[in-house]
Amino acid sequence: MGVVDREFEKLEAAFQAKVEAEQRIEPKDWMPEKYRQTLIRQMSQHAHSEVVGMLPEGNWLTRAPSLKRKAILMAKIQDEGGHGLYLYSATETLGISRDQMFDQLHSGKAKYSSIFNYPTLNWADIGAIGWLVDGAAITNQIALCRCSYGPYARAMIRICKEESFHQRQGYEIMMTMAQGTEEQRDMAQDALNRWWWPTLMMFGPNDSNSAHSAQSMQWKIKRQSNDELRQKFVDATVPQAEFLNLRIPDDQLKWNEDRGHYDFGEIDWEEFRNVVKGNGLCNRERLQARVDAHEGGRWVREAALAHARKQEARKAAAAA
Amino acid sequence: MGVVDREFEKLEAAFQAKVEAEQRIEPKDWMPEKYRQTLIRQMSQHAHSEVVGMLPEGNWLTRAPSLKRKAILMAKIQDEGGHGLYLYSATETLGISRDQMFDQLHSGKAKYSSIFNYPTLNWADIGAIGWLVDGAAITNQIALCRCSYGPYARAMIRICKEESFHQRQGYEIMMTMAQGTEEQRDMAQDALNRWWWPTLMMFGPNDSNSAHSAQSMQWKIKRQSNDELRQKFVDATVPQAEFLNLRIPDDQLKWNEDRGHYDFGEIDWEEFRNVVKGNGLCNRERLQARVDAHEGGRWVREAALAHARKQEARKAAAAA
Amino acid sequence: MTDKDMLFDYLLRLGDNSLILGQRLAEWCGHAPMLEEDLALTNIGLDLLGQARMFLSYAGEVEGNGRDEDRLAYFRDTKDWRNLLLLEQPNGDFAMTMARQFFFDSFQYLQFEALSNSTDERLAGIAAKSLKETTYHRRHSTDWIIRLGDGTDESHERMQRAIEALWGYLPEMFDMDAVDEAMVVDGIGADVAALRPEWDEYVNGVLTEATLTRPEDSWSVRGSREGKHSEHLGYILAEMQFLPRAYPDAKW
Amino acid sequence: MTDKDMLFDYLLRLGDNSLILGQRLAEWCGHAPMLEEDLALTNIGLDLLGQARMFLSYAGEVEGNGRDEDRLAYFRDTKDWRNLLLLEQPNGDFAMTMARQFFFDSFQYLQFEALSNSTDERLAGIAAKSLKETTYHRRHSTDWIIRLGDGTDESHERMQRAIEALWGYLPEMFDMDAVDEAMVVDGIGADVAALRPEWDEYVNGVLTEATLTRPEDSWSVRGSREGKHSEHLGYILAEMQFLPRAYPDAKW
Repeated sequence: MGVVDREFEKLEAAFQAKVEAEQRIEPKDWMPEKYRQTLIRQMSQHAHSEVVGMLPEGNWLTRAPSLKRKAILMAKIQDEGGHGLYLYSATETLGISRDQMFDQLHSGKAKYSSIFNYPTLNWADIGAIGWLVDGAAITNQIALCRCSYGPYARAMIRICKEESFHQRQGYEIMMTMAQGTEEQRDMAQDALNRWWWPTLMMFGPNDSNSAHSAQSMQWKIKRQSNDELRQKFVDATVPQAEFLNLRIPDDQLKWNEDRGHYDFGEIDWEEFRNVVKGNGLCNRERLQARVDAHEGGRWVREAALAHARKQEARKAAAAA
Repeated sequence: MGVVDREFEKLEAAFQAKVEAEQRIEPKDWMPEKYRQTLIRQMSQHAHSEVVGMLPEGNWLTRAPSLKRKAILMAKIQDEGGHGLYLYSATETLGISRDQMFDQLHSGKAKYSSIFNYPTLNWADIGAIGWLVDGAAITNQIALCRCSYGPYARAMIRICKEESFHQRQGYEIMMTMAQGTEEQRDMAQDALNRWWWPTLMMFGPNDSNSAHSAQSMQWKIKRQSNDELRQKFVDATVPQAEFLNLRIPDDQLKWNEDRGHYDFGEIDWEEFRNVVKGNGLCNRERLQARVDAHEGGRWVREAALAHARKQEARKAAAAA
Repeated sequence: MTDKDMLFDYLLRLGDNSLILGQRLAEWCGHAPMLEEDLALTNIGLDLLGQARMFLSYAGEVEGNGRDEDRLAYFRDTKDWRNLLLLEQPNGDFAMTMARQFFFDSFQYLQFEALSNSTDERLAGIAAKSLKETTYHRRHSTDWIIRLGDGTDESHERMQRAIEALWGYLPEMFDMDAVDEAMVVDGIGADVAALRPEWDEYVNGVLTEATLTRPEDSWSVRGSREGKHSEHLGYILAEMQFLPRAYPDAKW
Repeated sequence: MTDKDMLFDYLLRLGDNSLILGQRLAEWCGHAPMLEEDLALTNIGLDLLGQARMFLSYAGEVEGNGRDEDRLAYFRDTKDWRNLLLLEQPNGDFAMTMARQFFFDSFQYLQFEALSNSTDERLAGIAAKSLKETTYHRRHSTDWIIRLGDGTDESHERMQRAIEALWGYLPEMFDMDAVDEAMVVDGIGADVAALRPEWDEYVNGVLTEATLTRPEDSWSVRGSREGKHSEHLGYILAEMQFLPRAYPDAKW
């Protein structure tokens, strides 16, 4: 074993000790390359998801059914853009630029949450996204507030606050729809039918099949397993659906007194893989929308840069 | 006076004699250069009007309020495209190509009927265009069926038949609207308010101010004066409006027993000039739509040409 | 689902296909690459609209709730529409429009051929009439696939891009669900899955002549038979249905 | 027109301007040239929407027929809208959107300044709040006019094209009709014609800094005060009003 290897082992041990002592890792601290890479993958995916997630909701912004709902939705989408910005910045602390992350997204190398490959087909979908999708996201994110990487943990704390606000707004839309006309009720049920299973898939594969999980748990990037978080979400959400008098589309769903949890049916992982692979209704539209925005905006960014350079040159000339 | 001049005078006299004998001038016949130019101007303007006229009606095609109305409107617009084609062909007999005519339209050198610079703002506008605009067009065109230039006269005969069909369809829309709900009645009245005066302007300036008229009458391109045709249109249309129980927006309109005609108010020629000059709501959109269609379709036309050439080359190679 | 419900649903599929594609073609009105194509596209659009009216009128009668063609066209929201996802995709450029048209025409030709032998005489009659129209539509779109594919470099590239962009919408055409199966059993409907080989043969022949490359079967989407659409349909309906929705008491 | 009718109409103009421009900005959502602009455009859109709600609510109260902001926003057809033609024009590229915004912001800044001294206290209050927002909007759009005008050759060309394409919509902002006159006499409304010199001075200054050429006053269109719009508004409304029109009995 050479000097470099020994040095590396020492650094790694110190890193792991710090993680286990629940101290936060900060950008300038030494960290294993795989830890950095894992965080870049996960954080940039998270950032991309915020930005791509603007699209399915943006789809109803021009058609929101009241001015108040339009304002709430617009503010929500704006928050998501803000989260995206915030997460891109946090990820940049790991030594990757926003442009590099965009390139990875646009080339398909980086992913975004597959939930956004489903279309929003009626107004209740906006409620369902807030209630279910944001609800699932929060369940994940609360765990991430204690993530070992400082900038990520702090971003999560800030984001969680706004997300729980969004979740309440989404639930309120569902409530209004569920208590509305028969047609509105049908929309609410239809939305729940379409979003329920994809939402459960957001927590990732079952623990028995989760490749990255063990290492992420050891590094305390992840604090709870996929299945634990999924169970937590189901337990919290089922009573909410009952309160709305809506039916969760799962015949096997029932309270298990022994476990103190709801049992629920098998997830159709084949569908999950199918959508990830590109067979969701909106995979192409979503990515294309981002690529078009980026490519279509190139001349604007170039102009802004060119103008800034001219300004500086003028300032320099004036000072000389 | 030289030989050439004398020769020319003889030709011109023969031409005029033929015109006065009500014989048709055909493409291969000798004709004065100004006669040819006048016809090119008038016929190409007519063709352009058919094609630009597809746009204000096309504006409601995707929003027609019943499938039957949608089918009728689509067929009508198709007829207009057909008239355009037919008139371009007739104009080509005068030694100008369709591409040259398009260039003149797109550069602003050639005009189209200024009526199409007004927007279609509610469904009754589709009725009003059929009833009033097509009605005015027919009044003009019936006179043109006896135009001295053969291809134009024949085109007019064919077009008149279809136009009178369109006019009846338009009137039928107005009737349905005028007998409909209060809102429909308001739309019908609003449409009549907006289209009435611009339609009267379609007949051109008053005879006392009409520059080209005398020569055109002598050549029998024109068979009746602007004011005669306008009076004919007003006389025919006022009772139709009364039947619909709609009010023509002209306080001075009333039957003149002595003249056996309706008297009507002064046309606001300032507005007419204003719209012709470019201040209609849709001048820019209409022209831009045509330019975009033409420019945007260039690659398609080039491909069609390239393919035809390839096919011919293959045929030639096979034959060799 | 009763037999009646199934026939109703089946007729909606046929009607909605024609109507939505016709609506998309109407968007081209006045904007086609040449005047002759303005005429051709409105001509095809008119045929499709005519088919839609026949299918939807029949559907309304089968349903028996007093819904006529307009009630069905103007007062259903997204989830009750049954048109193929392919047909609600945006027009894009002329290559995209023609690719969409070609894939559907060549399918519809075979479907109408089969349906013109339906045991349901009214359906058979509509199909036979529509088959004649579709024969012309298919010739028209086939010609453009070949012209653009084997035209200039630019047109070739645009057409290749168009067929790739639409490729994943095509498998849905050949899907068979319970309604399709029941209609086939009753001798009413067409076995669309069985049409695929002949469709493939025709399409492959045209693509070859057009010097285009048949795309890999790498992705596919579906859902229209259950009312799961792309996000485009909502916008089509908002525009198309505006007047009857805004003035529900009016007759037009 | 009674005084009440005139005030109602005047408030509609103010509300409709903010609402239609906000709706246009909403179309950018998720498609802006950079994430920061997505935030900025939704931010401005939100301000405009908030202004619209205040003006329309007030208008509904003045009218006294029980129409609230949503009734006014969702159940009026084209001819009853009073927004400036400028604001319903399509987004076009980012230069077009920013030019439209700049021309309007710099007008609205002066109008709100005047209205914040209105004898109508409620109107004055809304104007004062809106003036703060508009101060930021104007700074934002001014910055972009300068950046794009004095940026690259491409951005300069696009921006010059944009201001030319919109130039003829601007005179309408400064039109005074009977309602405007009456509002001025009552000390309620702003004398918009009188704002022109100051607007010109500001705009000229920005165009100069942006190295852009002020277009000739060669054409102009108008009509919004009488409900005569361009053909774009109908499509905006069909989309915006779809849900309340389709489900008139629903509460959202």
